[in-house]
Amino acid sequence: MPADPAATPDRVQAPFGRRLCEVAETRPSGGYRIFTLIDPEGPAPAPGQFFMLAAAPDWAREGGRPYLPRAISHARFTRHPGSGQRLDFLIDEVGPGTSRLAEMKPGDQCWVAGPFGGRFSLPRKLNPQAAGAILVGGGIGIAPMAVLRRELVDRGIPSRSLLGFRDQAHSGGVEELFGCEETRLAFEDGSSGHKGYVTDLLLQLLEGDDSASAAVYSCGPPAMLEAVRRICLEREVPVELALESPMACGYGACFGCAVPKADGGYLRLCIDGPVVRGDEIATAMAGEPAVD
Amino acid sequence: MPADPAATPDRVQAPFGRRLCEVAETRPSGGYRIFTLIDPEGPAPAPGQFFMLAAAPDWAREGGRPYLPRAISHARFTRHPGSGQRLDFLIDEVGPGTSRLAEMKPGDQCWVAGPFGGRFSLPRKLNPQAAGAILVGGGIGIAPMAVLRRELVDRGIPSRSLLGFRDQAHSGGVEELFGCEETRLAFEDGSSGHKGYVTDLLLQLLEGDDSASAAVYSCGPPAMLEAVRRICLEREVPVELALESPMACGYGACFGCAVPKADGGYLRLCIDGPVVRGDEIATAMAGEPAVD
Amino acid sequence: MTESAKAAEPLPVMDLSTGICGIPLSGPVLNGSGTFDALAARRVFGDALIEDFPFDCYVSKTITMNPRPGNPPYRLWETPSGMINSIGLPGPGLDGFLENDLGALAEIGVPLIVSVMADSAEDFATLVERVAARDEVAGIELNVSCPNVHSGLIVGEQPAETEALMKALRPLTGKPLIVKLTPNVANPQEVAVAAEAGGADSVSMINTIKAAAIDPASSRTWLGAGAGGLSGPAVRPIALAQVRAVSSAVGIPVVGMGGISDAESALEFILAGAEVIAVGTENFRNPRAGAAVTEGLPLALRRRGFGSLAEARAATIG
Amino acid sequence: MTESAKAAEPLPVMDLSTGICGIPLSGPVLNGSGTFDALAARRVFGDALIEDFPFDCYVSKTITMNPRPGNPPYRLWETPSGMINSIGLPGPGLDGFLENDLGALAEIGVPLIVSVMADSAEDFATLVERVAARDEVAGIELNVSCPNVHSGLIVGEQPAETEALMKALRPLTGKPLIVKLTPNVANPQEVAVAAEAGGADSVSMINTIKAAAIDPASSRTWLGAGAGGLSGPAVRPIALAQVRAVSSAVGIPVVGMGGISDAESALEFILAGAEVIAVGTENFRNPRAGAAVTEGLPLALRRRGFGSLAEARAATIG
Ligand SMILES: Cc1cc2nc3c(=O)[nH]c(=O)nc-3n(C[C@H](O)[C@H](O)[C@H](O)COP(=O)(O)OP(=O)(O)OC[C@H]3O[C@@H](n4cnc5c(N)ncnc54)[C@H](O)[C@@H]3O)c2cc1C
Ligand SMILES: Cc1cc2nc3c(=O)[nH]c(=O)nc-3n(C[C@H](O)[C@H](O)[C@H](O)COP(=O)(O)OP(=O)(O)OC[C@H]3O[C@@H](n4cnc5c(N)ncnc54)[C@H](O)[C@@H]3O)c2cc1C
Ligand SMILES: Cc1cc2nc3c(=O)[nH]c(=O)nc-3n(C[C@H](O)[C@H](O)[C@H](O)COP(=O)(O)O)c2cc1C
Ligand SMILES: Cc1cc2nc3c(=O)[nH]c(=O)nc-3n(C[C@H](O)[C@H](O)[C@H](O)COP(=O)(O)O)c2cc1C
Ligand code: FES
Ligand code: FES
Repeated sequence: MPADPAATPDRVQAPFGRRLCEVAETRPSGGYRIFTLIDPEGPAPAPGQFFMLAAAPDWAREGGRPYLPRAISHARFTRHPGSGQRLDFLIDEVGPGTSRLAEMKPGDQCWVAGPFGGRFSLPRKLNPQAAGAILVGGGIGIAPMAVLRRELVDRGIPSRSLLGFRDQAHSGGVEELFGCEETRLAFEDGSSGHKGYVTDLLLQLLEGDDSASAAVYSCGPPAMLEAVRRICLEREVPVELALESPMACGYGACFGCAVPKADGGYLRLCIDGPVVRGDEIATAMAGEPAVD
Repeated sequence: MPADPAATPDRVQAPFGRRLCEVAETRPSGGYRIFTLIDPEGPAPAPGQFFMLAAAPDWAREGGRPYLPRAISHARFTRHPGSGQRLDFLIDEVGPGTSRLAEMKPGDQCWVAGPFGGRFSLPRKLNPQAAGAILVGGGIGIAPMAVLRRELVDRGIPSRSLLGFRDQAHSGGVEELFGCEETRLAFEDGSSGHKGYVTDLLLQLLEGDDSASAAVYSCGPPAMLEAVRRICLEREVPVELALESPMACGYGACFGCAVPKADGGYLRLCIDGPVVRGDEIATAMAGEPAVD
Repeated sequence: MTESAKAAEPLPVMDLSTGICGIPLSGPVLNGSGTFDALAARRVFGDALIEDFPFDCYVSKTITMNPRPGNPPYRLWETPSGMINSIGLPGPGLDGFLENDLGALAEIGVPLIVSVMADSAEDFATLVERVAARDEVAGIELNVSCPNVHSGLIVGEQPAETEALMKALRPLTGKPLIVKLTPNVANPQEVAVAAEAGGADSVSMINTIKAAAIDPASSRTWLGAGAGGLSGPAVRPIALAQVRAVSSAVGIPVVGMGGISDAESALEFILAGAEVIAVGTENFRNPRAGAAVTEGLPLALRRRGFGSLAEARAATIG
Repeated sequence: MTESAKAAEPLPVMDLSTGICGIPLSGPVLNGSGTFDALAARRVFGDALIEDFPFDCYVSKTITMNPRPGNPPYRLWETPSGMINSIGLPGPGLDGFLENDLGALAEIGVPLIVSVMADSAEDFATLVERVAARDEVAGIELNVSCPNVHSGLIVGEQPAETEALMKALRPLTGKPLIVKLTPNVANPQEVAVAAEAGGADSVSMINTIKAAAIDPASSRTWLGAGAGGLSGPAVRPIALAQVRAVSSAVGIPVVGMGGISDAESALEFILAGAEVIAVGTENFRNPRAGAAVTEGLPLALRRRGFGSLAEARAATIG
């Protein structure tokens, strides 16, 4: 465990190429799917990093898609003396790629490239005043939050997790990834926890707390991230967001994953992100329909 | 069982469209693969007819092929009081389509269209002098021969089967489809039966017999079919051949399955064949490399 | 897929009736010329084909003046998510078609469009006059774009020649003339604009894209004719771009096709600016593909928030 | 697949060394311009990238006079067996590239080809002169075919303009000039012949094919730039036809690309007439795709009965 936060490198390098990993386990969870890959070769990924995954040997389904690998954040990394390194992923089936991944069965093979991208900063680096961290996860975006929370726990850094979901059918992974520890939940449909948006919980916290000592981390749907970003920027609370954008390669080769920067131009989310500071980007919703 | 051979229609009509059928059984056989589909809707196909098959729901494999369905002759049709109508197929894995079909497991689904194409004539129709039938099958081409032989047995028409194989790794289906009844085998590598070509056996038969009372049926690789065709034409022995050609549709829609006719022009193998008279076509080897 | 698994949606009822160039249609689904031989299909499937005919309008295979044998084998090659063909317009020629085929096609009961191709403007004129004279025929498609036939004309590549041809043919009939454009040009909209200027009632697109294949065994060209045309889902993104470019350049309606495999992809062509659509290669995979598109359209429309075809047309991406 | 299962073949040892326009290469595998950012990859993969560099020659992303931000998002869309991009040539501009990138690229240790694009013949001349002046550079690729940038020039579509541009640039350097052709024309061989006449040492092809995509949610165009270019296995049959047409029309060597995904498909381009080949989109699926092609080539050659690359080249389908 590196002792000095400043000495933490911003990314863990990936083995060159892609490698075949075996699926060890899969199960449903609150409308999502969790699966575990055994990755004997890869390094331990840092919180915020992601992998490019493609089921093997046959990735394409009827209709010729998926064709490109899919960017997926790891939701947990564990070393088992017997069974090697295990990577857990949390999947929301929104299209051919995520469905194909969710369909994999134990014993199946999966192409893995990564870990790619940079990591979340530690709270003291993000905000020298930070007393701890506030983690705001939405939907499938709770995966990288879970990884960050675990690192913070290991380092003895206090954190609070606020997790928001549309409904029970989009709320997987909470128990598996966050355990029974204190997390506050918000459901838009009011089926459990706070009825409404997770940003309501964030506002409560930032009002109760001294905003000056807060460090916020967030991952979730674009609209939620943009709301979190604005809330934090307005209060001058340092915030890091893990964004999404369509990716073909994940390692800087295609220039496809452009996200508009605050000062003009674009960053390549796969290598300049996926974790960005709230004030670095123009919007977390670059993913919105292009108006033509 | 229709009593009058002349009353046998030249084809059995197919249900319009394609239907999903379940794979009941699969097993390896002499380098090939046999699988069984349950086809509750389809009519009993006639000897020589074929089906267009595509594994479901995902037919494509890595690389975007197979995309089109594959033409496959049935190797056996049976009605079971309990388990419905069963279609057996014999598959040689030569590319993405046949490999994907051979990969199917019991319980998997398969798109089926057909039966397509016309049937083999009965011996008396092919040759009014016919005392019986000589069936010459090569490799995977033994499948339609097996169906024809079974019909002849049911009708009490005598037949002799000559089956040729390259080697043991390309000799599946003999026991399953022909049982222990008298069949004569030829292996090019001499590993069993006659060492050499199955056409050697045909020549022996036609020399021993009165050619005038022979009716020859054949299915197998193009070079074999062309040899059978020439042997028969030289001796004025009526012969029907089940040919292959690349097919996209199987029901006359694409005009892709052209085979050169003896008198110029092309026939559409899927609806004008796949069974053709030896004298009807210019060559059984239209499948040879186009010289450009 | 998962969506429908998560909450099975009941099929909305929707009136899909529409039309093209004044020909009323029960729905927007045509077949691509040369991708469905209705007479062969009737032989294979019997009367079930007529009872459950998969298209709202039937487009014949391209007819030529004289009978043609078509190209030597092989004529087909499968490619990633598509196929190449080099069929070469085999057919009975004009007389054979008019005598033997047209009457039988009329029994189907949907409007008929006859596709024609010729080596010269004179032959084109003869084809148009004689075909248009028949009552069974609702419209004529002019195939100026077959990549598998070396005609003297390269009309389809050249706006000026396309316009001249249209001007020659236009006076010959009051029936709709649809020009089938080639995708093998830098700017199909230039040819479309010329076709419109010459009097075309509609353009249809895309025809197949020039493509080649190599025999794995001999390392020579696989196709008997040396080269062919690519079709299927592989070309769909190219077709969408061309339909969009053309439909925003002309005022006449566009018949959109190229890799349509289901209702979703059919609807994409409507959104790209097509008035009606045609199913081609997918027919080979599923003889009822046209009907499957029709059956899926109400749900596909509703998923995108449209209550009708007209609403989708109004929302074209522009 | 099954073949190799039936009898596992030992890998033949084969010397694949070759060259293009006098640049000696350890093998025939280049990258497609803009499909592999070696500097980014080094950041991600570390020195392992250099030790195991996947290409025999490195082609830079296309460089422009001034820095460019590239097109607005979204820039990518997946299609059946392919993808559309509308990247729009983001980059540091000529000065930034020469100052910061070129030195680092030279560390890779394979010959470097720098791809350039400009809006005017003058800018093209500046780019060629200043790039060619650098010792690190083995050759220059002239991108006259990017579908994602609206330049004043439509050089790549017009043989005469291509020839004129080449005549203007040819005297500026003795280093090889490779013209990257557009596939979005009726007859790419006409442009290739003009490039050769103007003094080009080689042509490379194909660039991406104009394509469009529709947002499933909004039903508007998905790509921020409105349209983009298609690449990947879907376009391979089109690329093969164009490589074949061009290589039989010109005497200069062709760099073949378009949907190459493995050694078999790479070899198809050699058989279609390419001298060397480039891997593009497949790099996104597998960062070591170039090396995988190289590793598979001896077996792919042997399966077709060739003892060397030269034997395969001699067997082009013509
Ligand atoms: C760094 C990173 C980490 C990710 N981690 C996870 C994870 O842990 N678990 C998980 O389930 N997903 C994760 N994703 C998202 C996942 O990669 C996408 O959902 C997936 O690529 C969609 O592929 P598909 O084929 O299933 O659906 P597609 O058909 O590709 O997409 C479905 C629909 O979603 C929209 N869409 C697709 N991609 C994007 C995008 N990138 N941004 C905005 N809208 C889009 C489009 O409307 C599209 O039609 C991550 C993405 C990134 C970039
Ligand atoms: C009427 C009919 C009945 C058939 N019955 C059977 C059967 O019972 N069992 C069975 O295993 N196969 C049968 N076939 C053959 C089978 O359809 C082909 O082997 C199959 O389409 C090949 O598909 P693939 O994807 O496996 O290989 P592909 O990659 O499509 O083909 C492998 C190689 O074989 C060659 N090739 C492919 N198709 C043909 C062709 N039609 N003619 C000549 N060469 C070709 C090419 O060199 C090609 O590269 C039948 C074919 C027809 C037309
Ligand atoms: C086997 C085959 C034959 C075709 N024959 C013709 C034809 O005779 N006339 C014509 O205009 N188009 C012909 N086409 C082109 C189709 O009508 C259609 O324009 C093209 O295939 C694109 O649509 P798709 O991708 O849905 O098939 C043919 C296409 C195929 C695949
Ligand atoms: C994301 C992406 C970016 C590209 N950028 C460039 C470029 O900057 N310059 C260029 O000449 N070609 C560019 N290309 C085209 C490729 O070099 C290549 O010509 C094309 O993609 C076809 O090959 P492929 O199918 O193997 O990708 C780009 C292609 C892609 C997919
Ligand atoms: S995903 Fe390719 S550059 Fe970022
Ligand atoms: S396979 Fe389509 S017409 Fe015969």
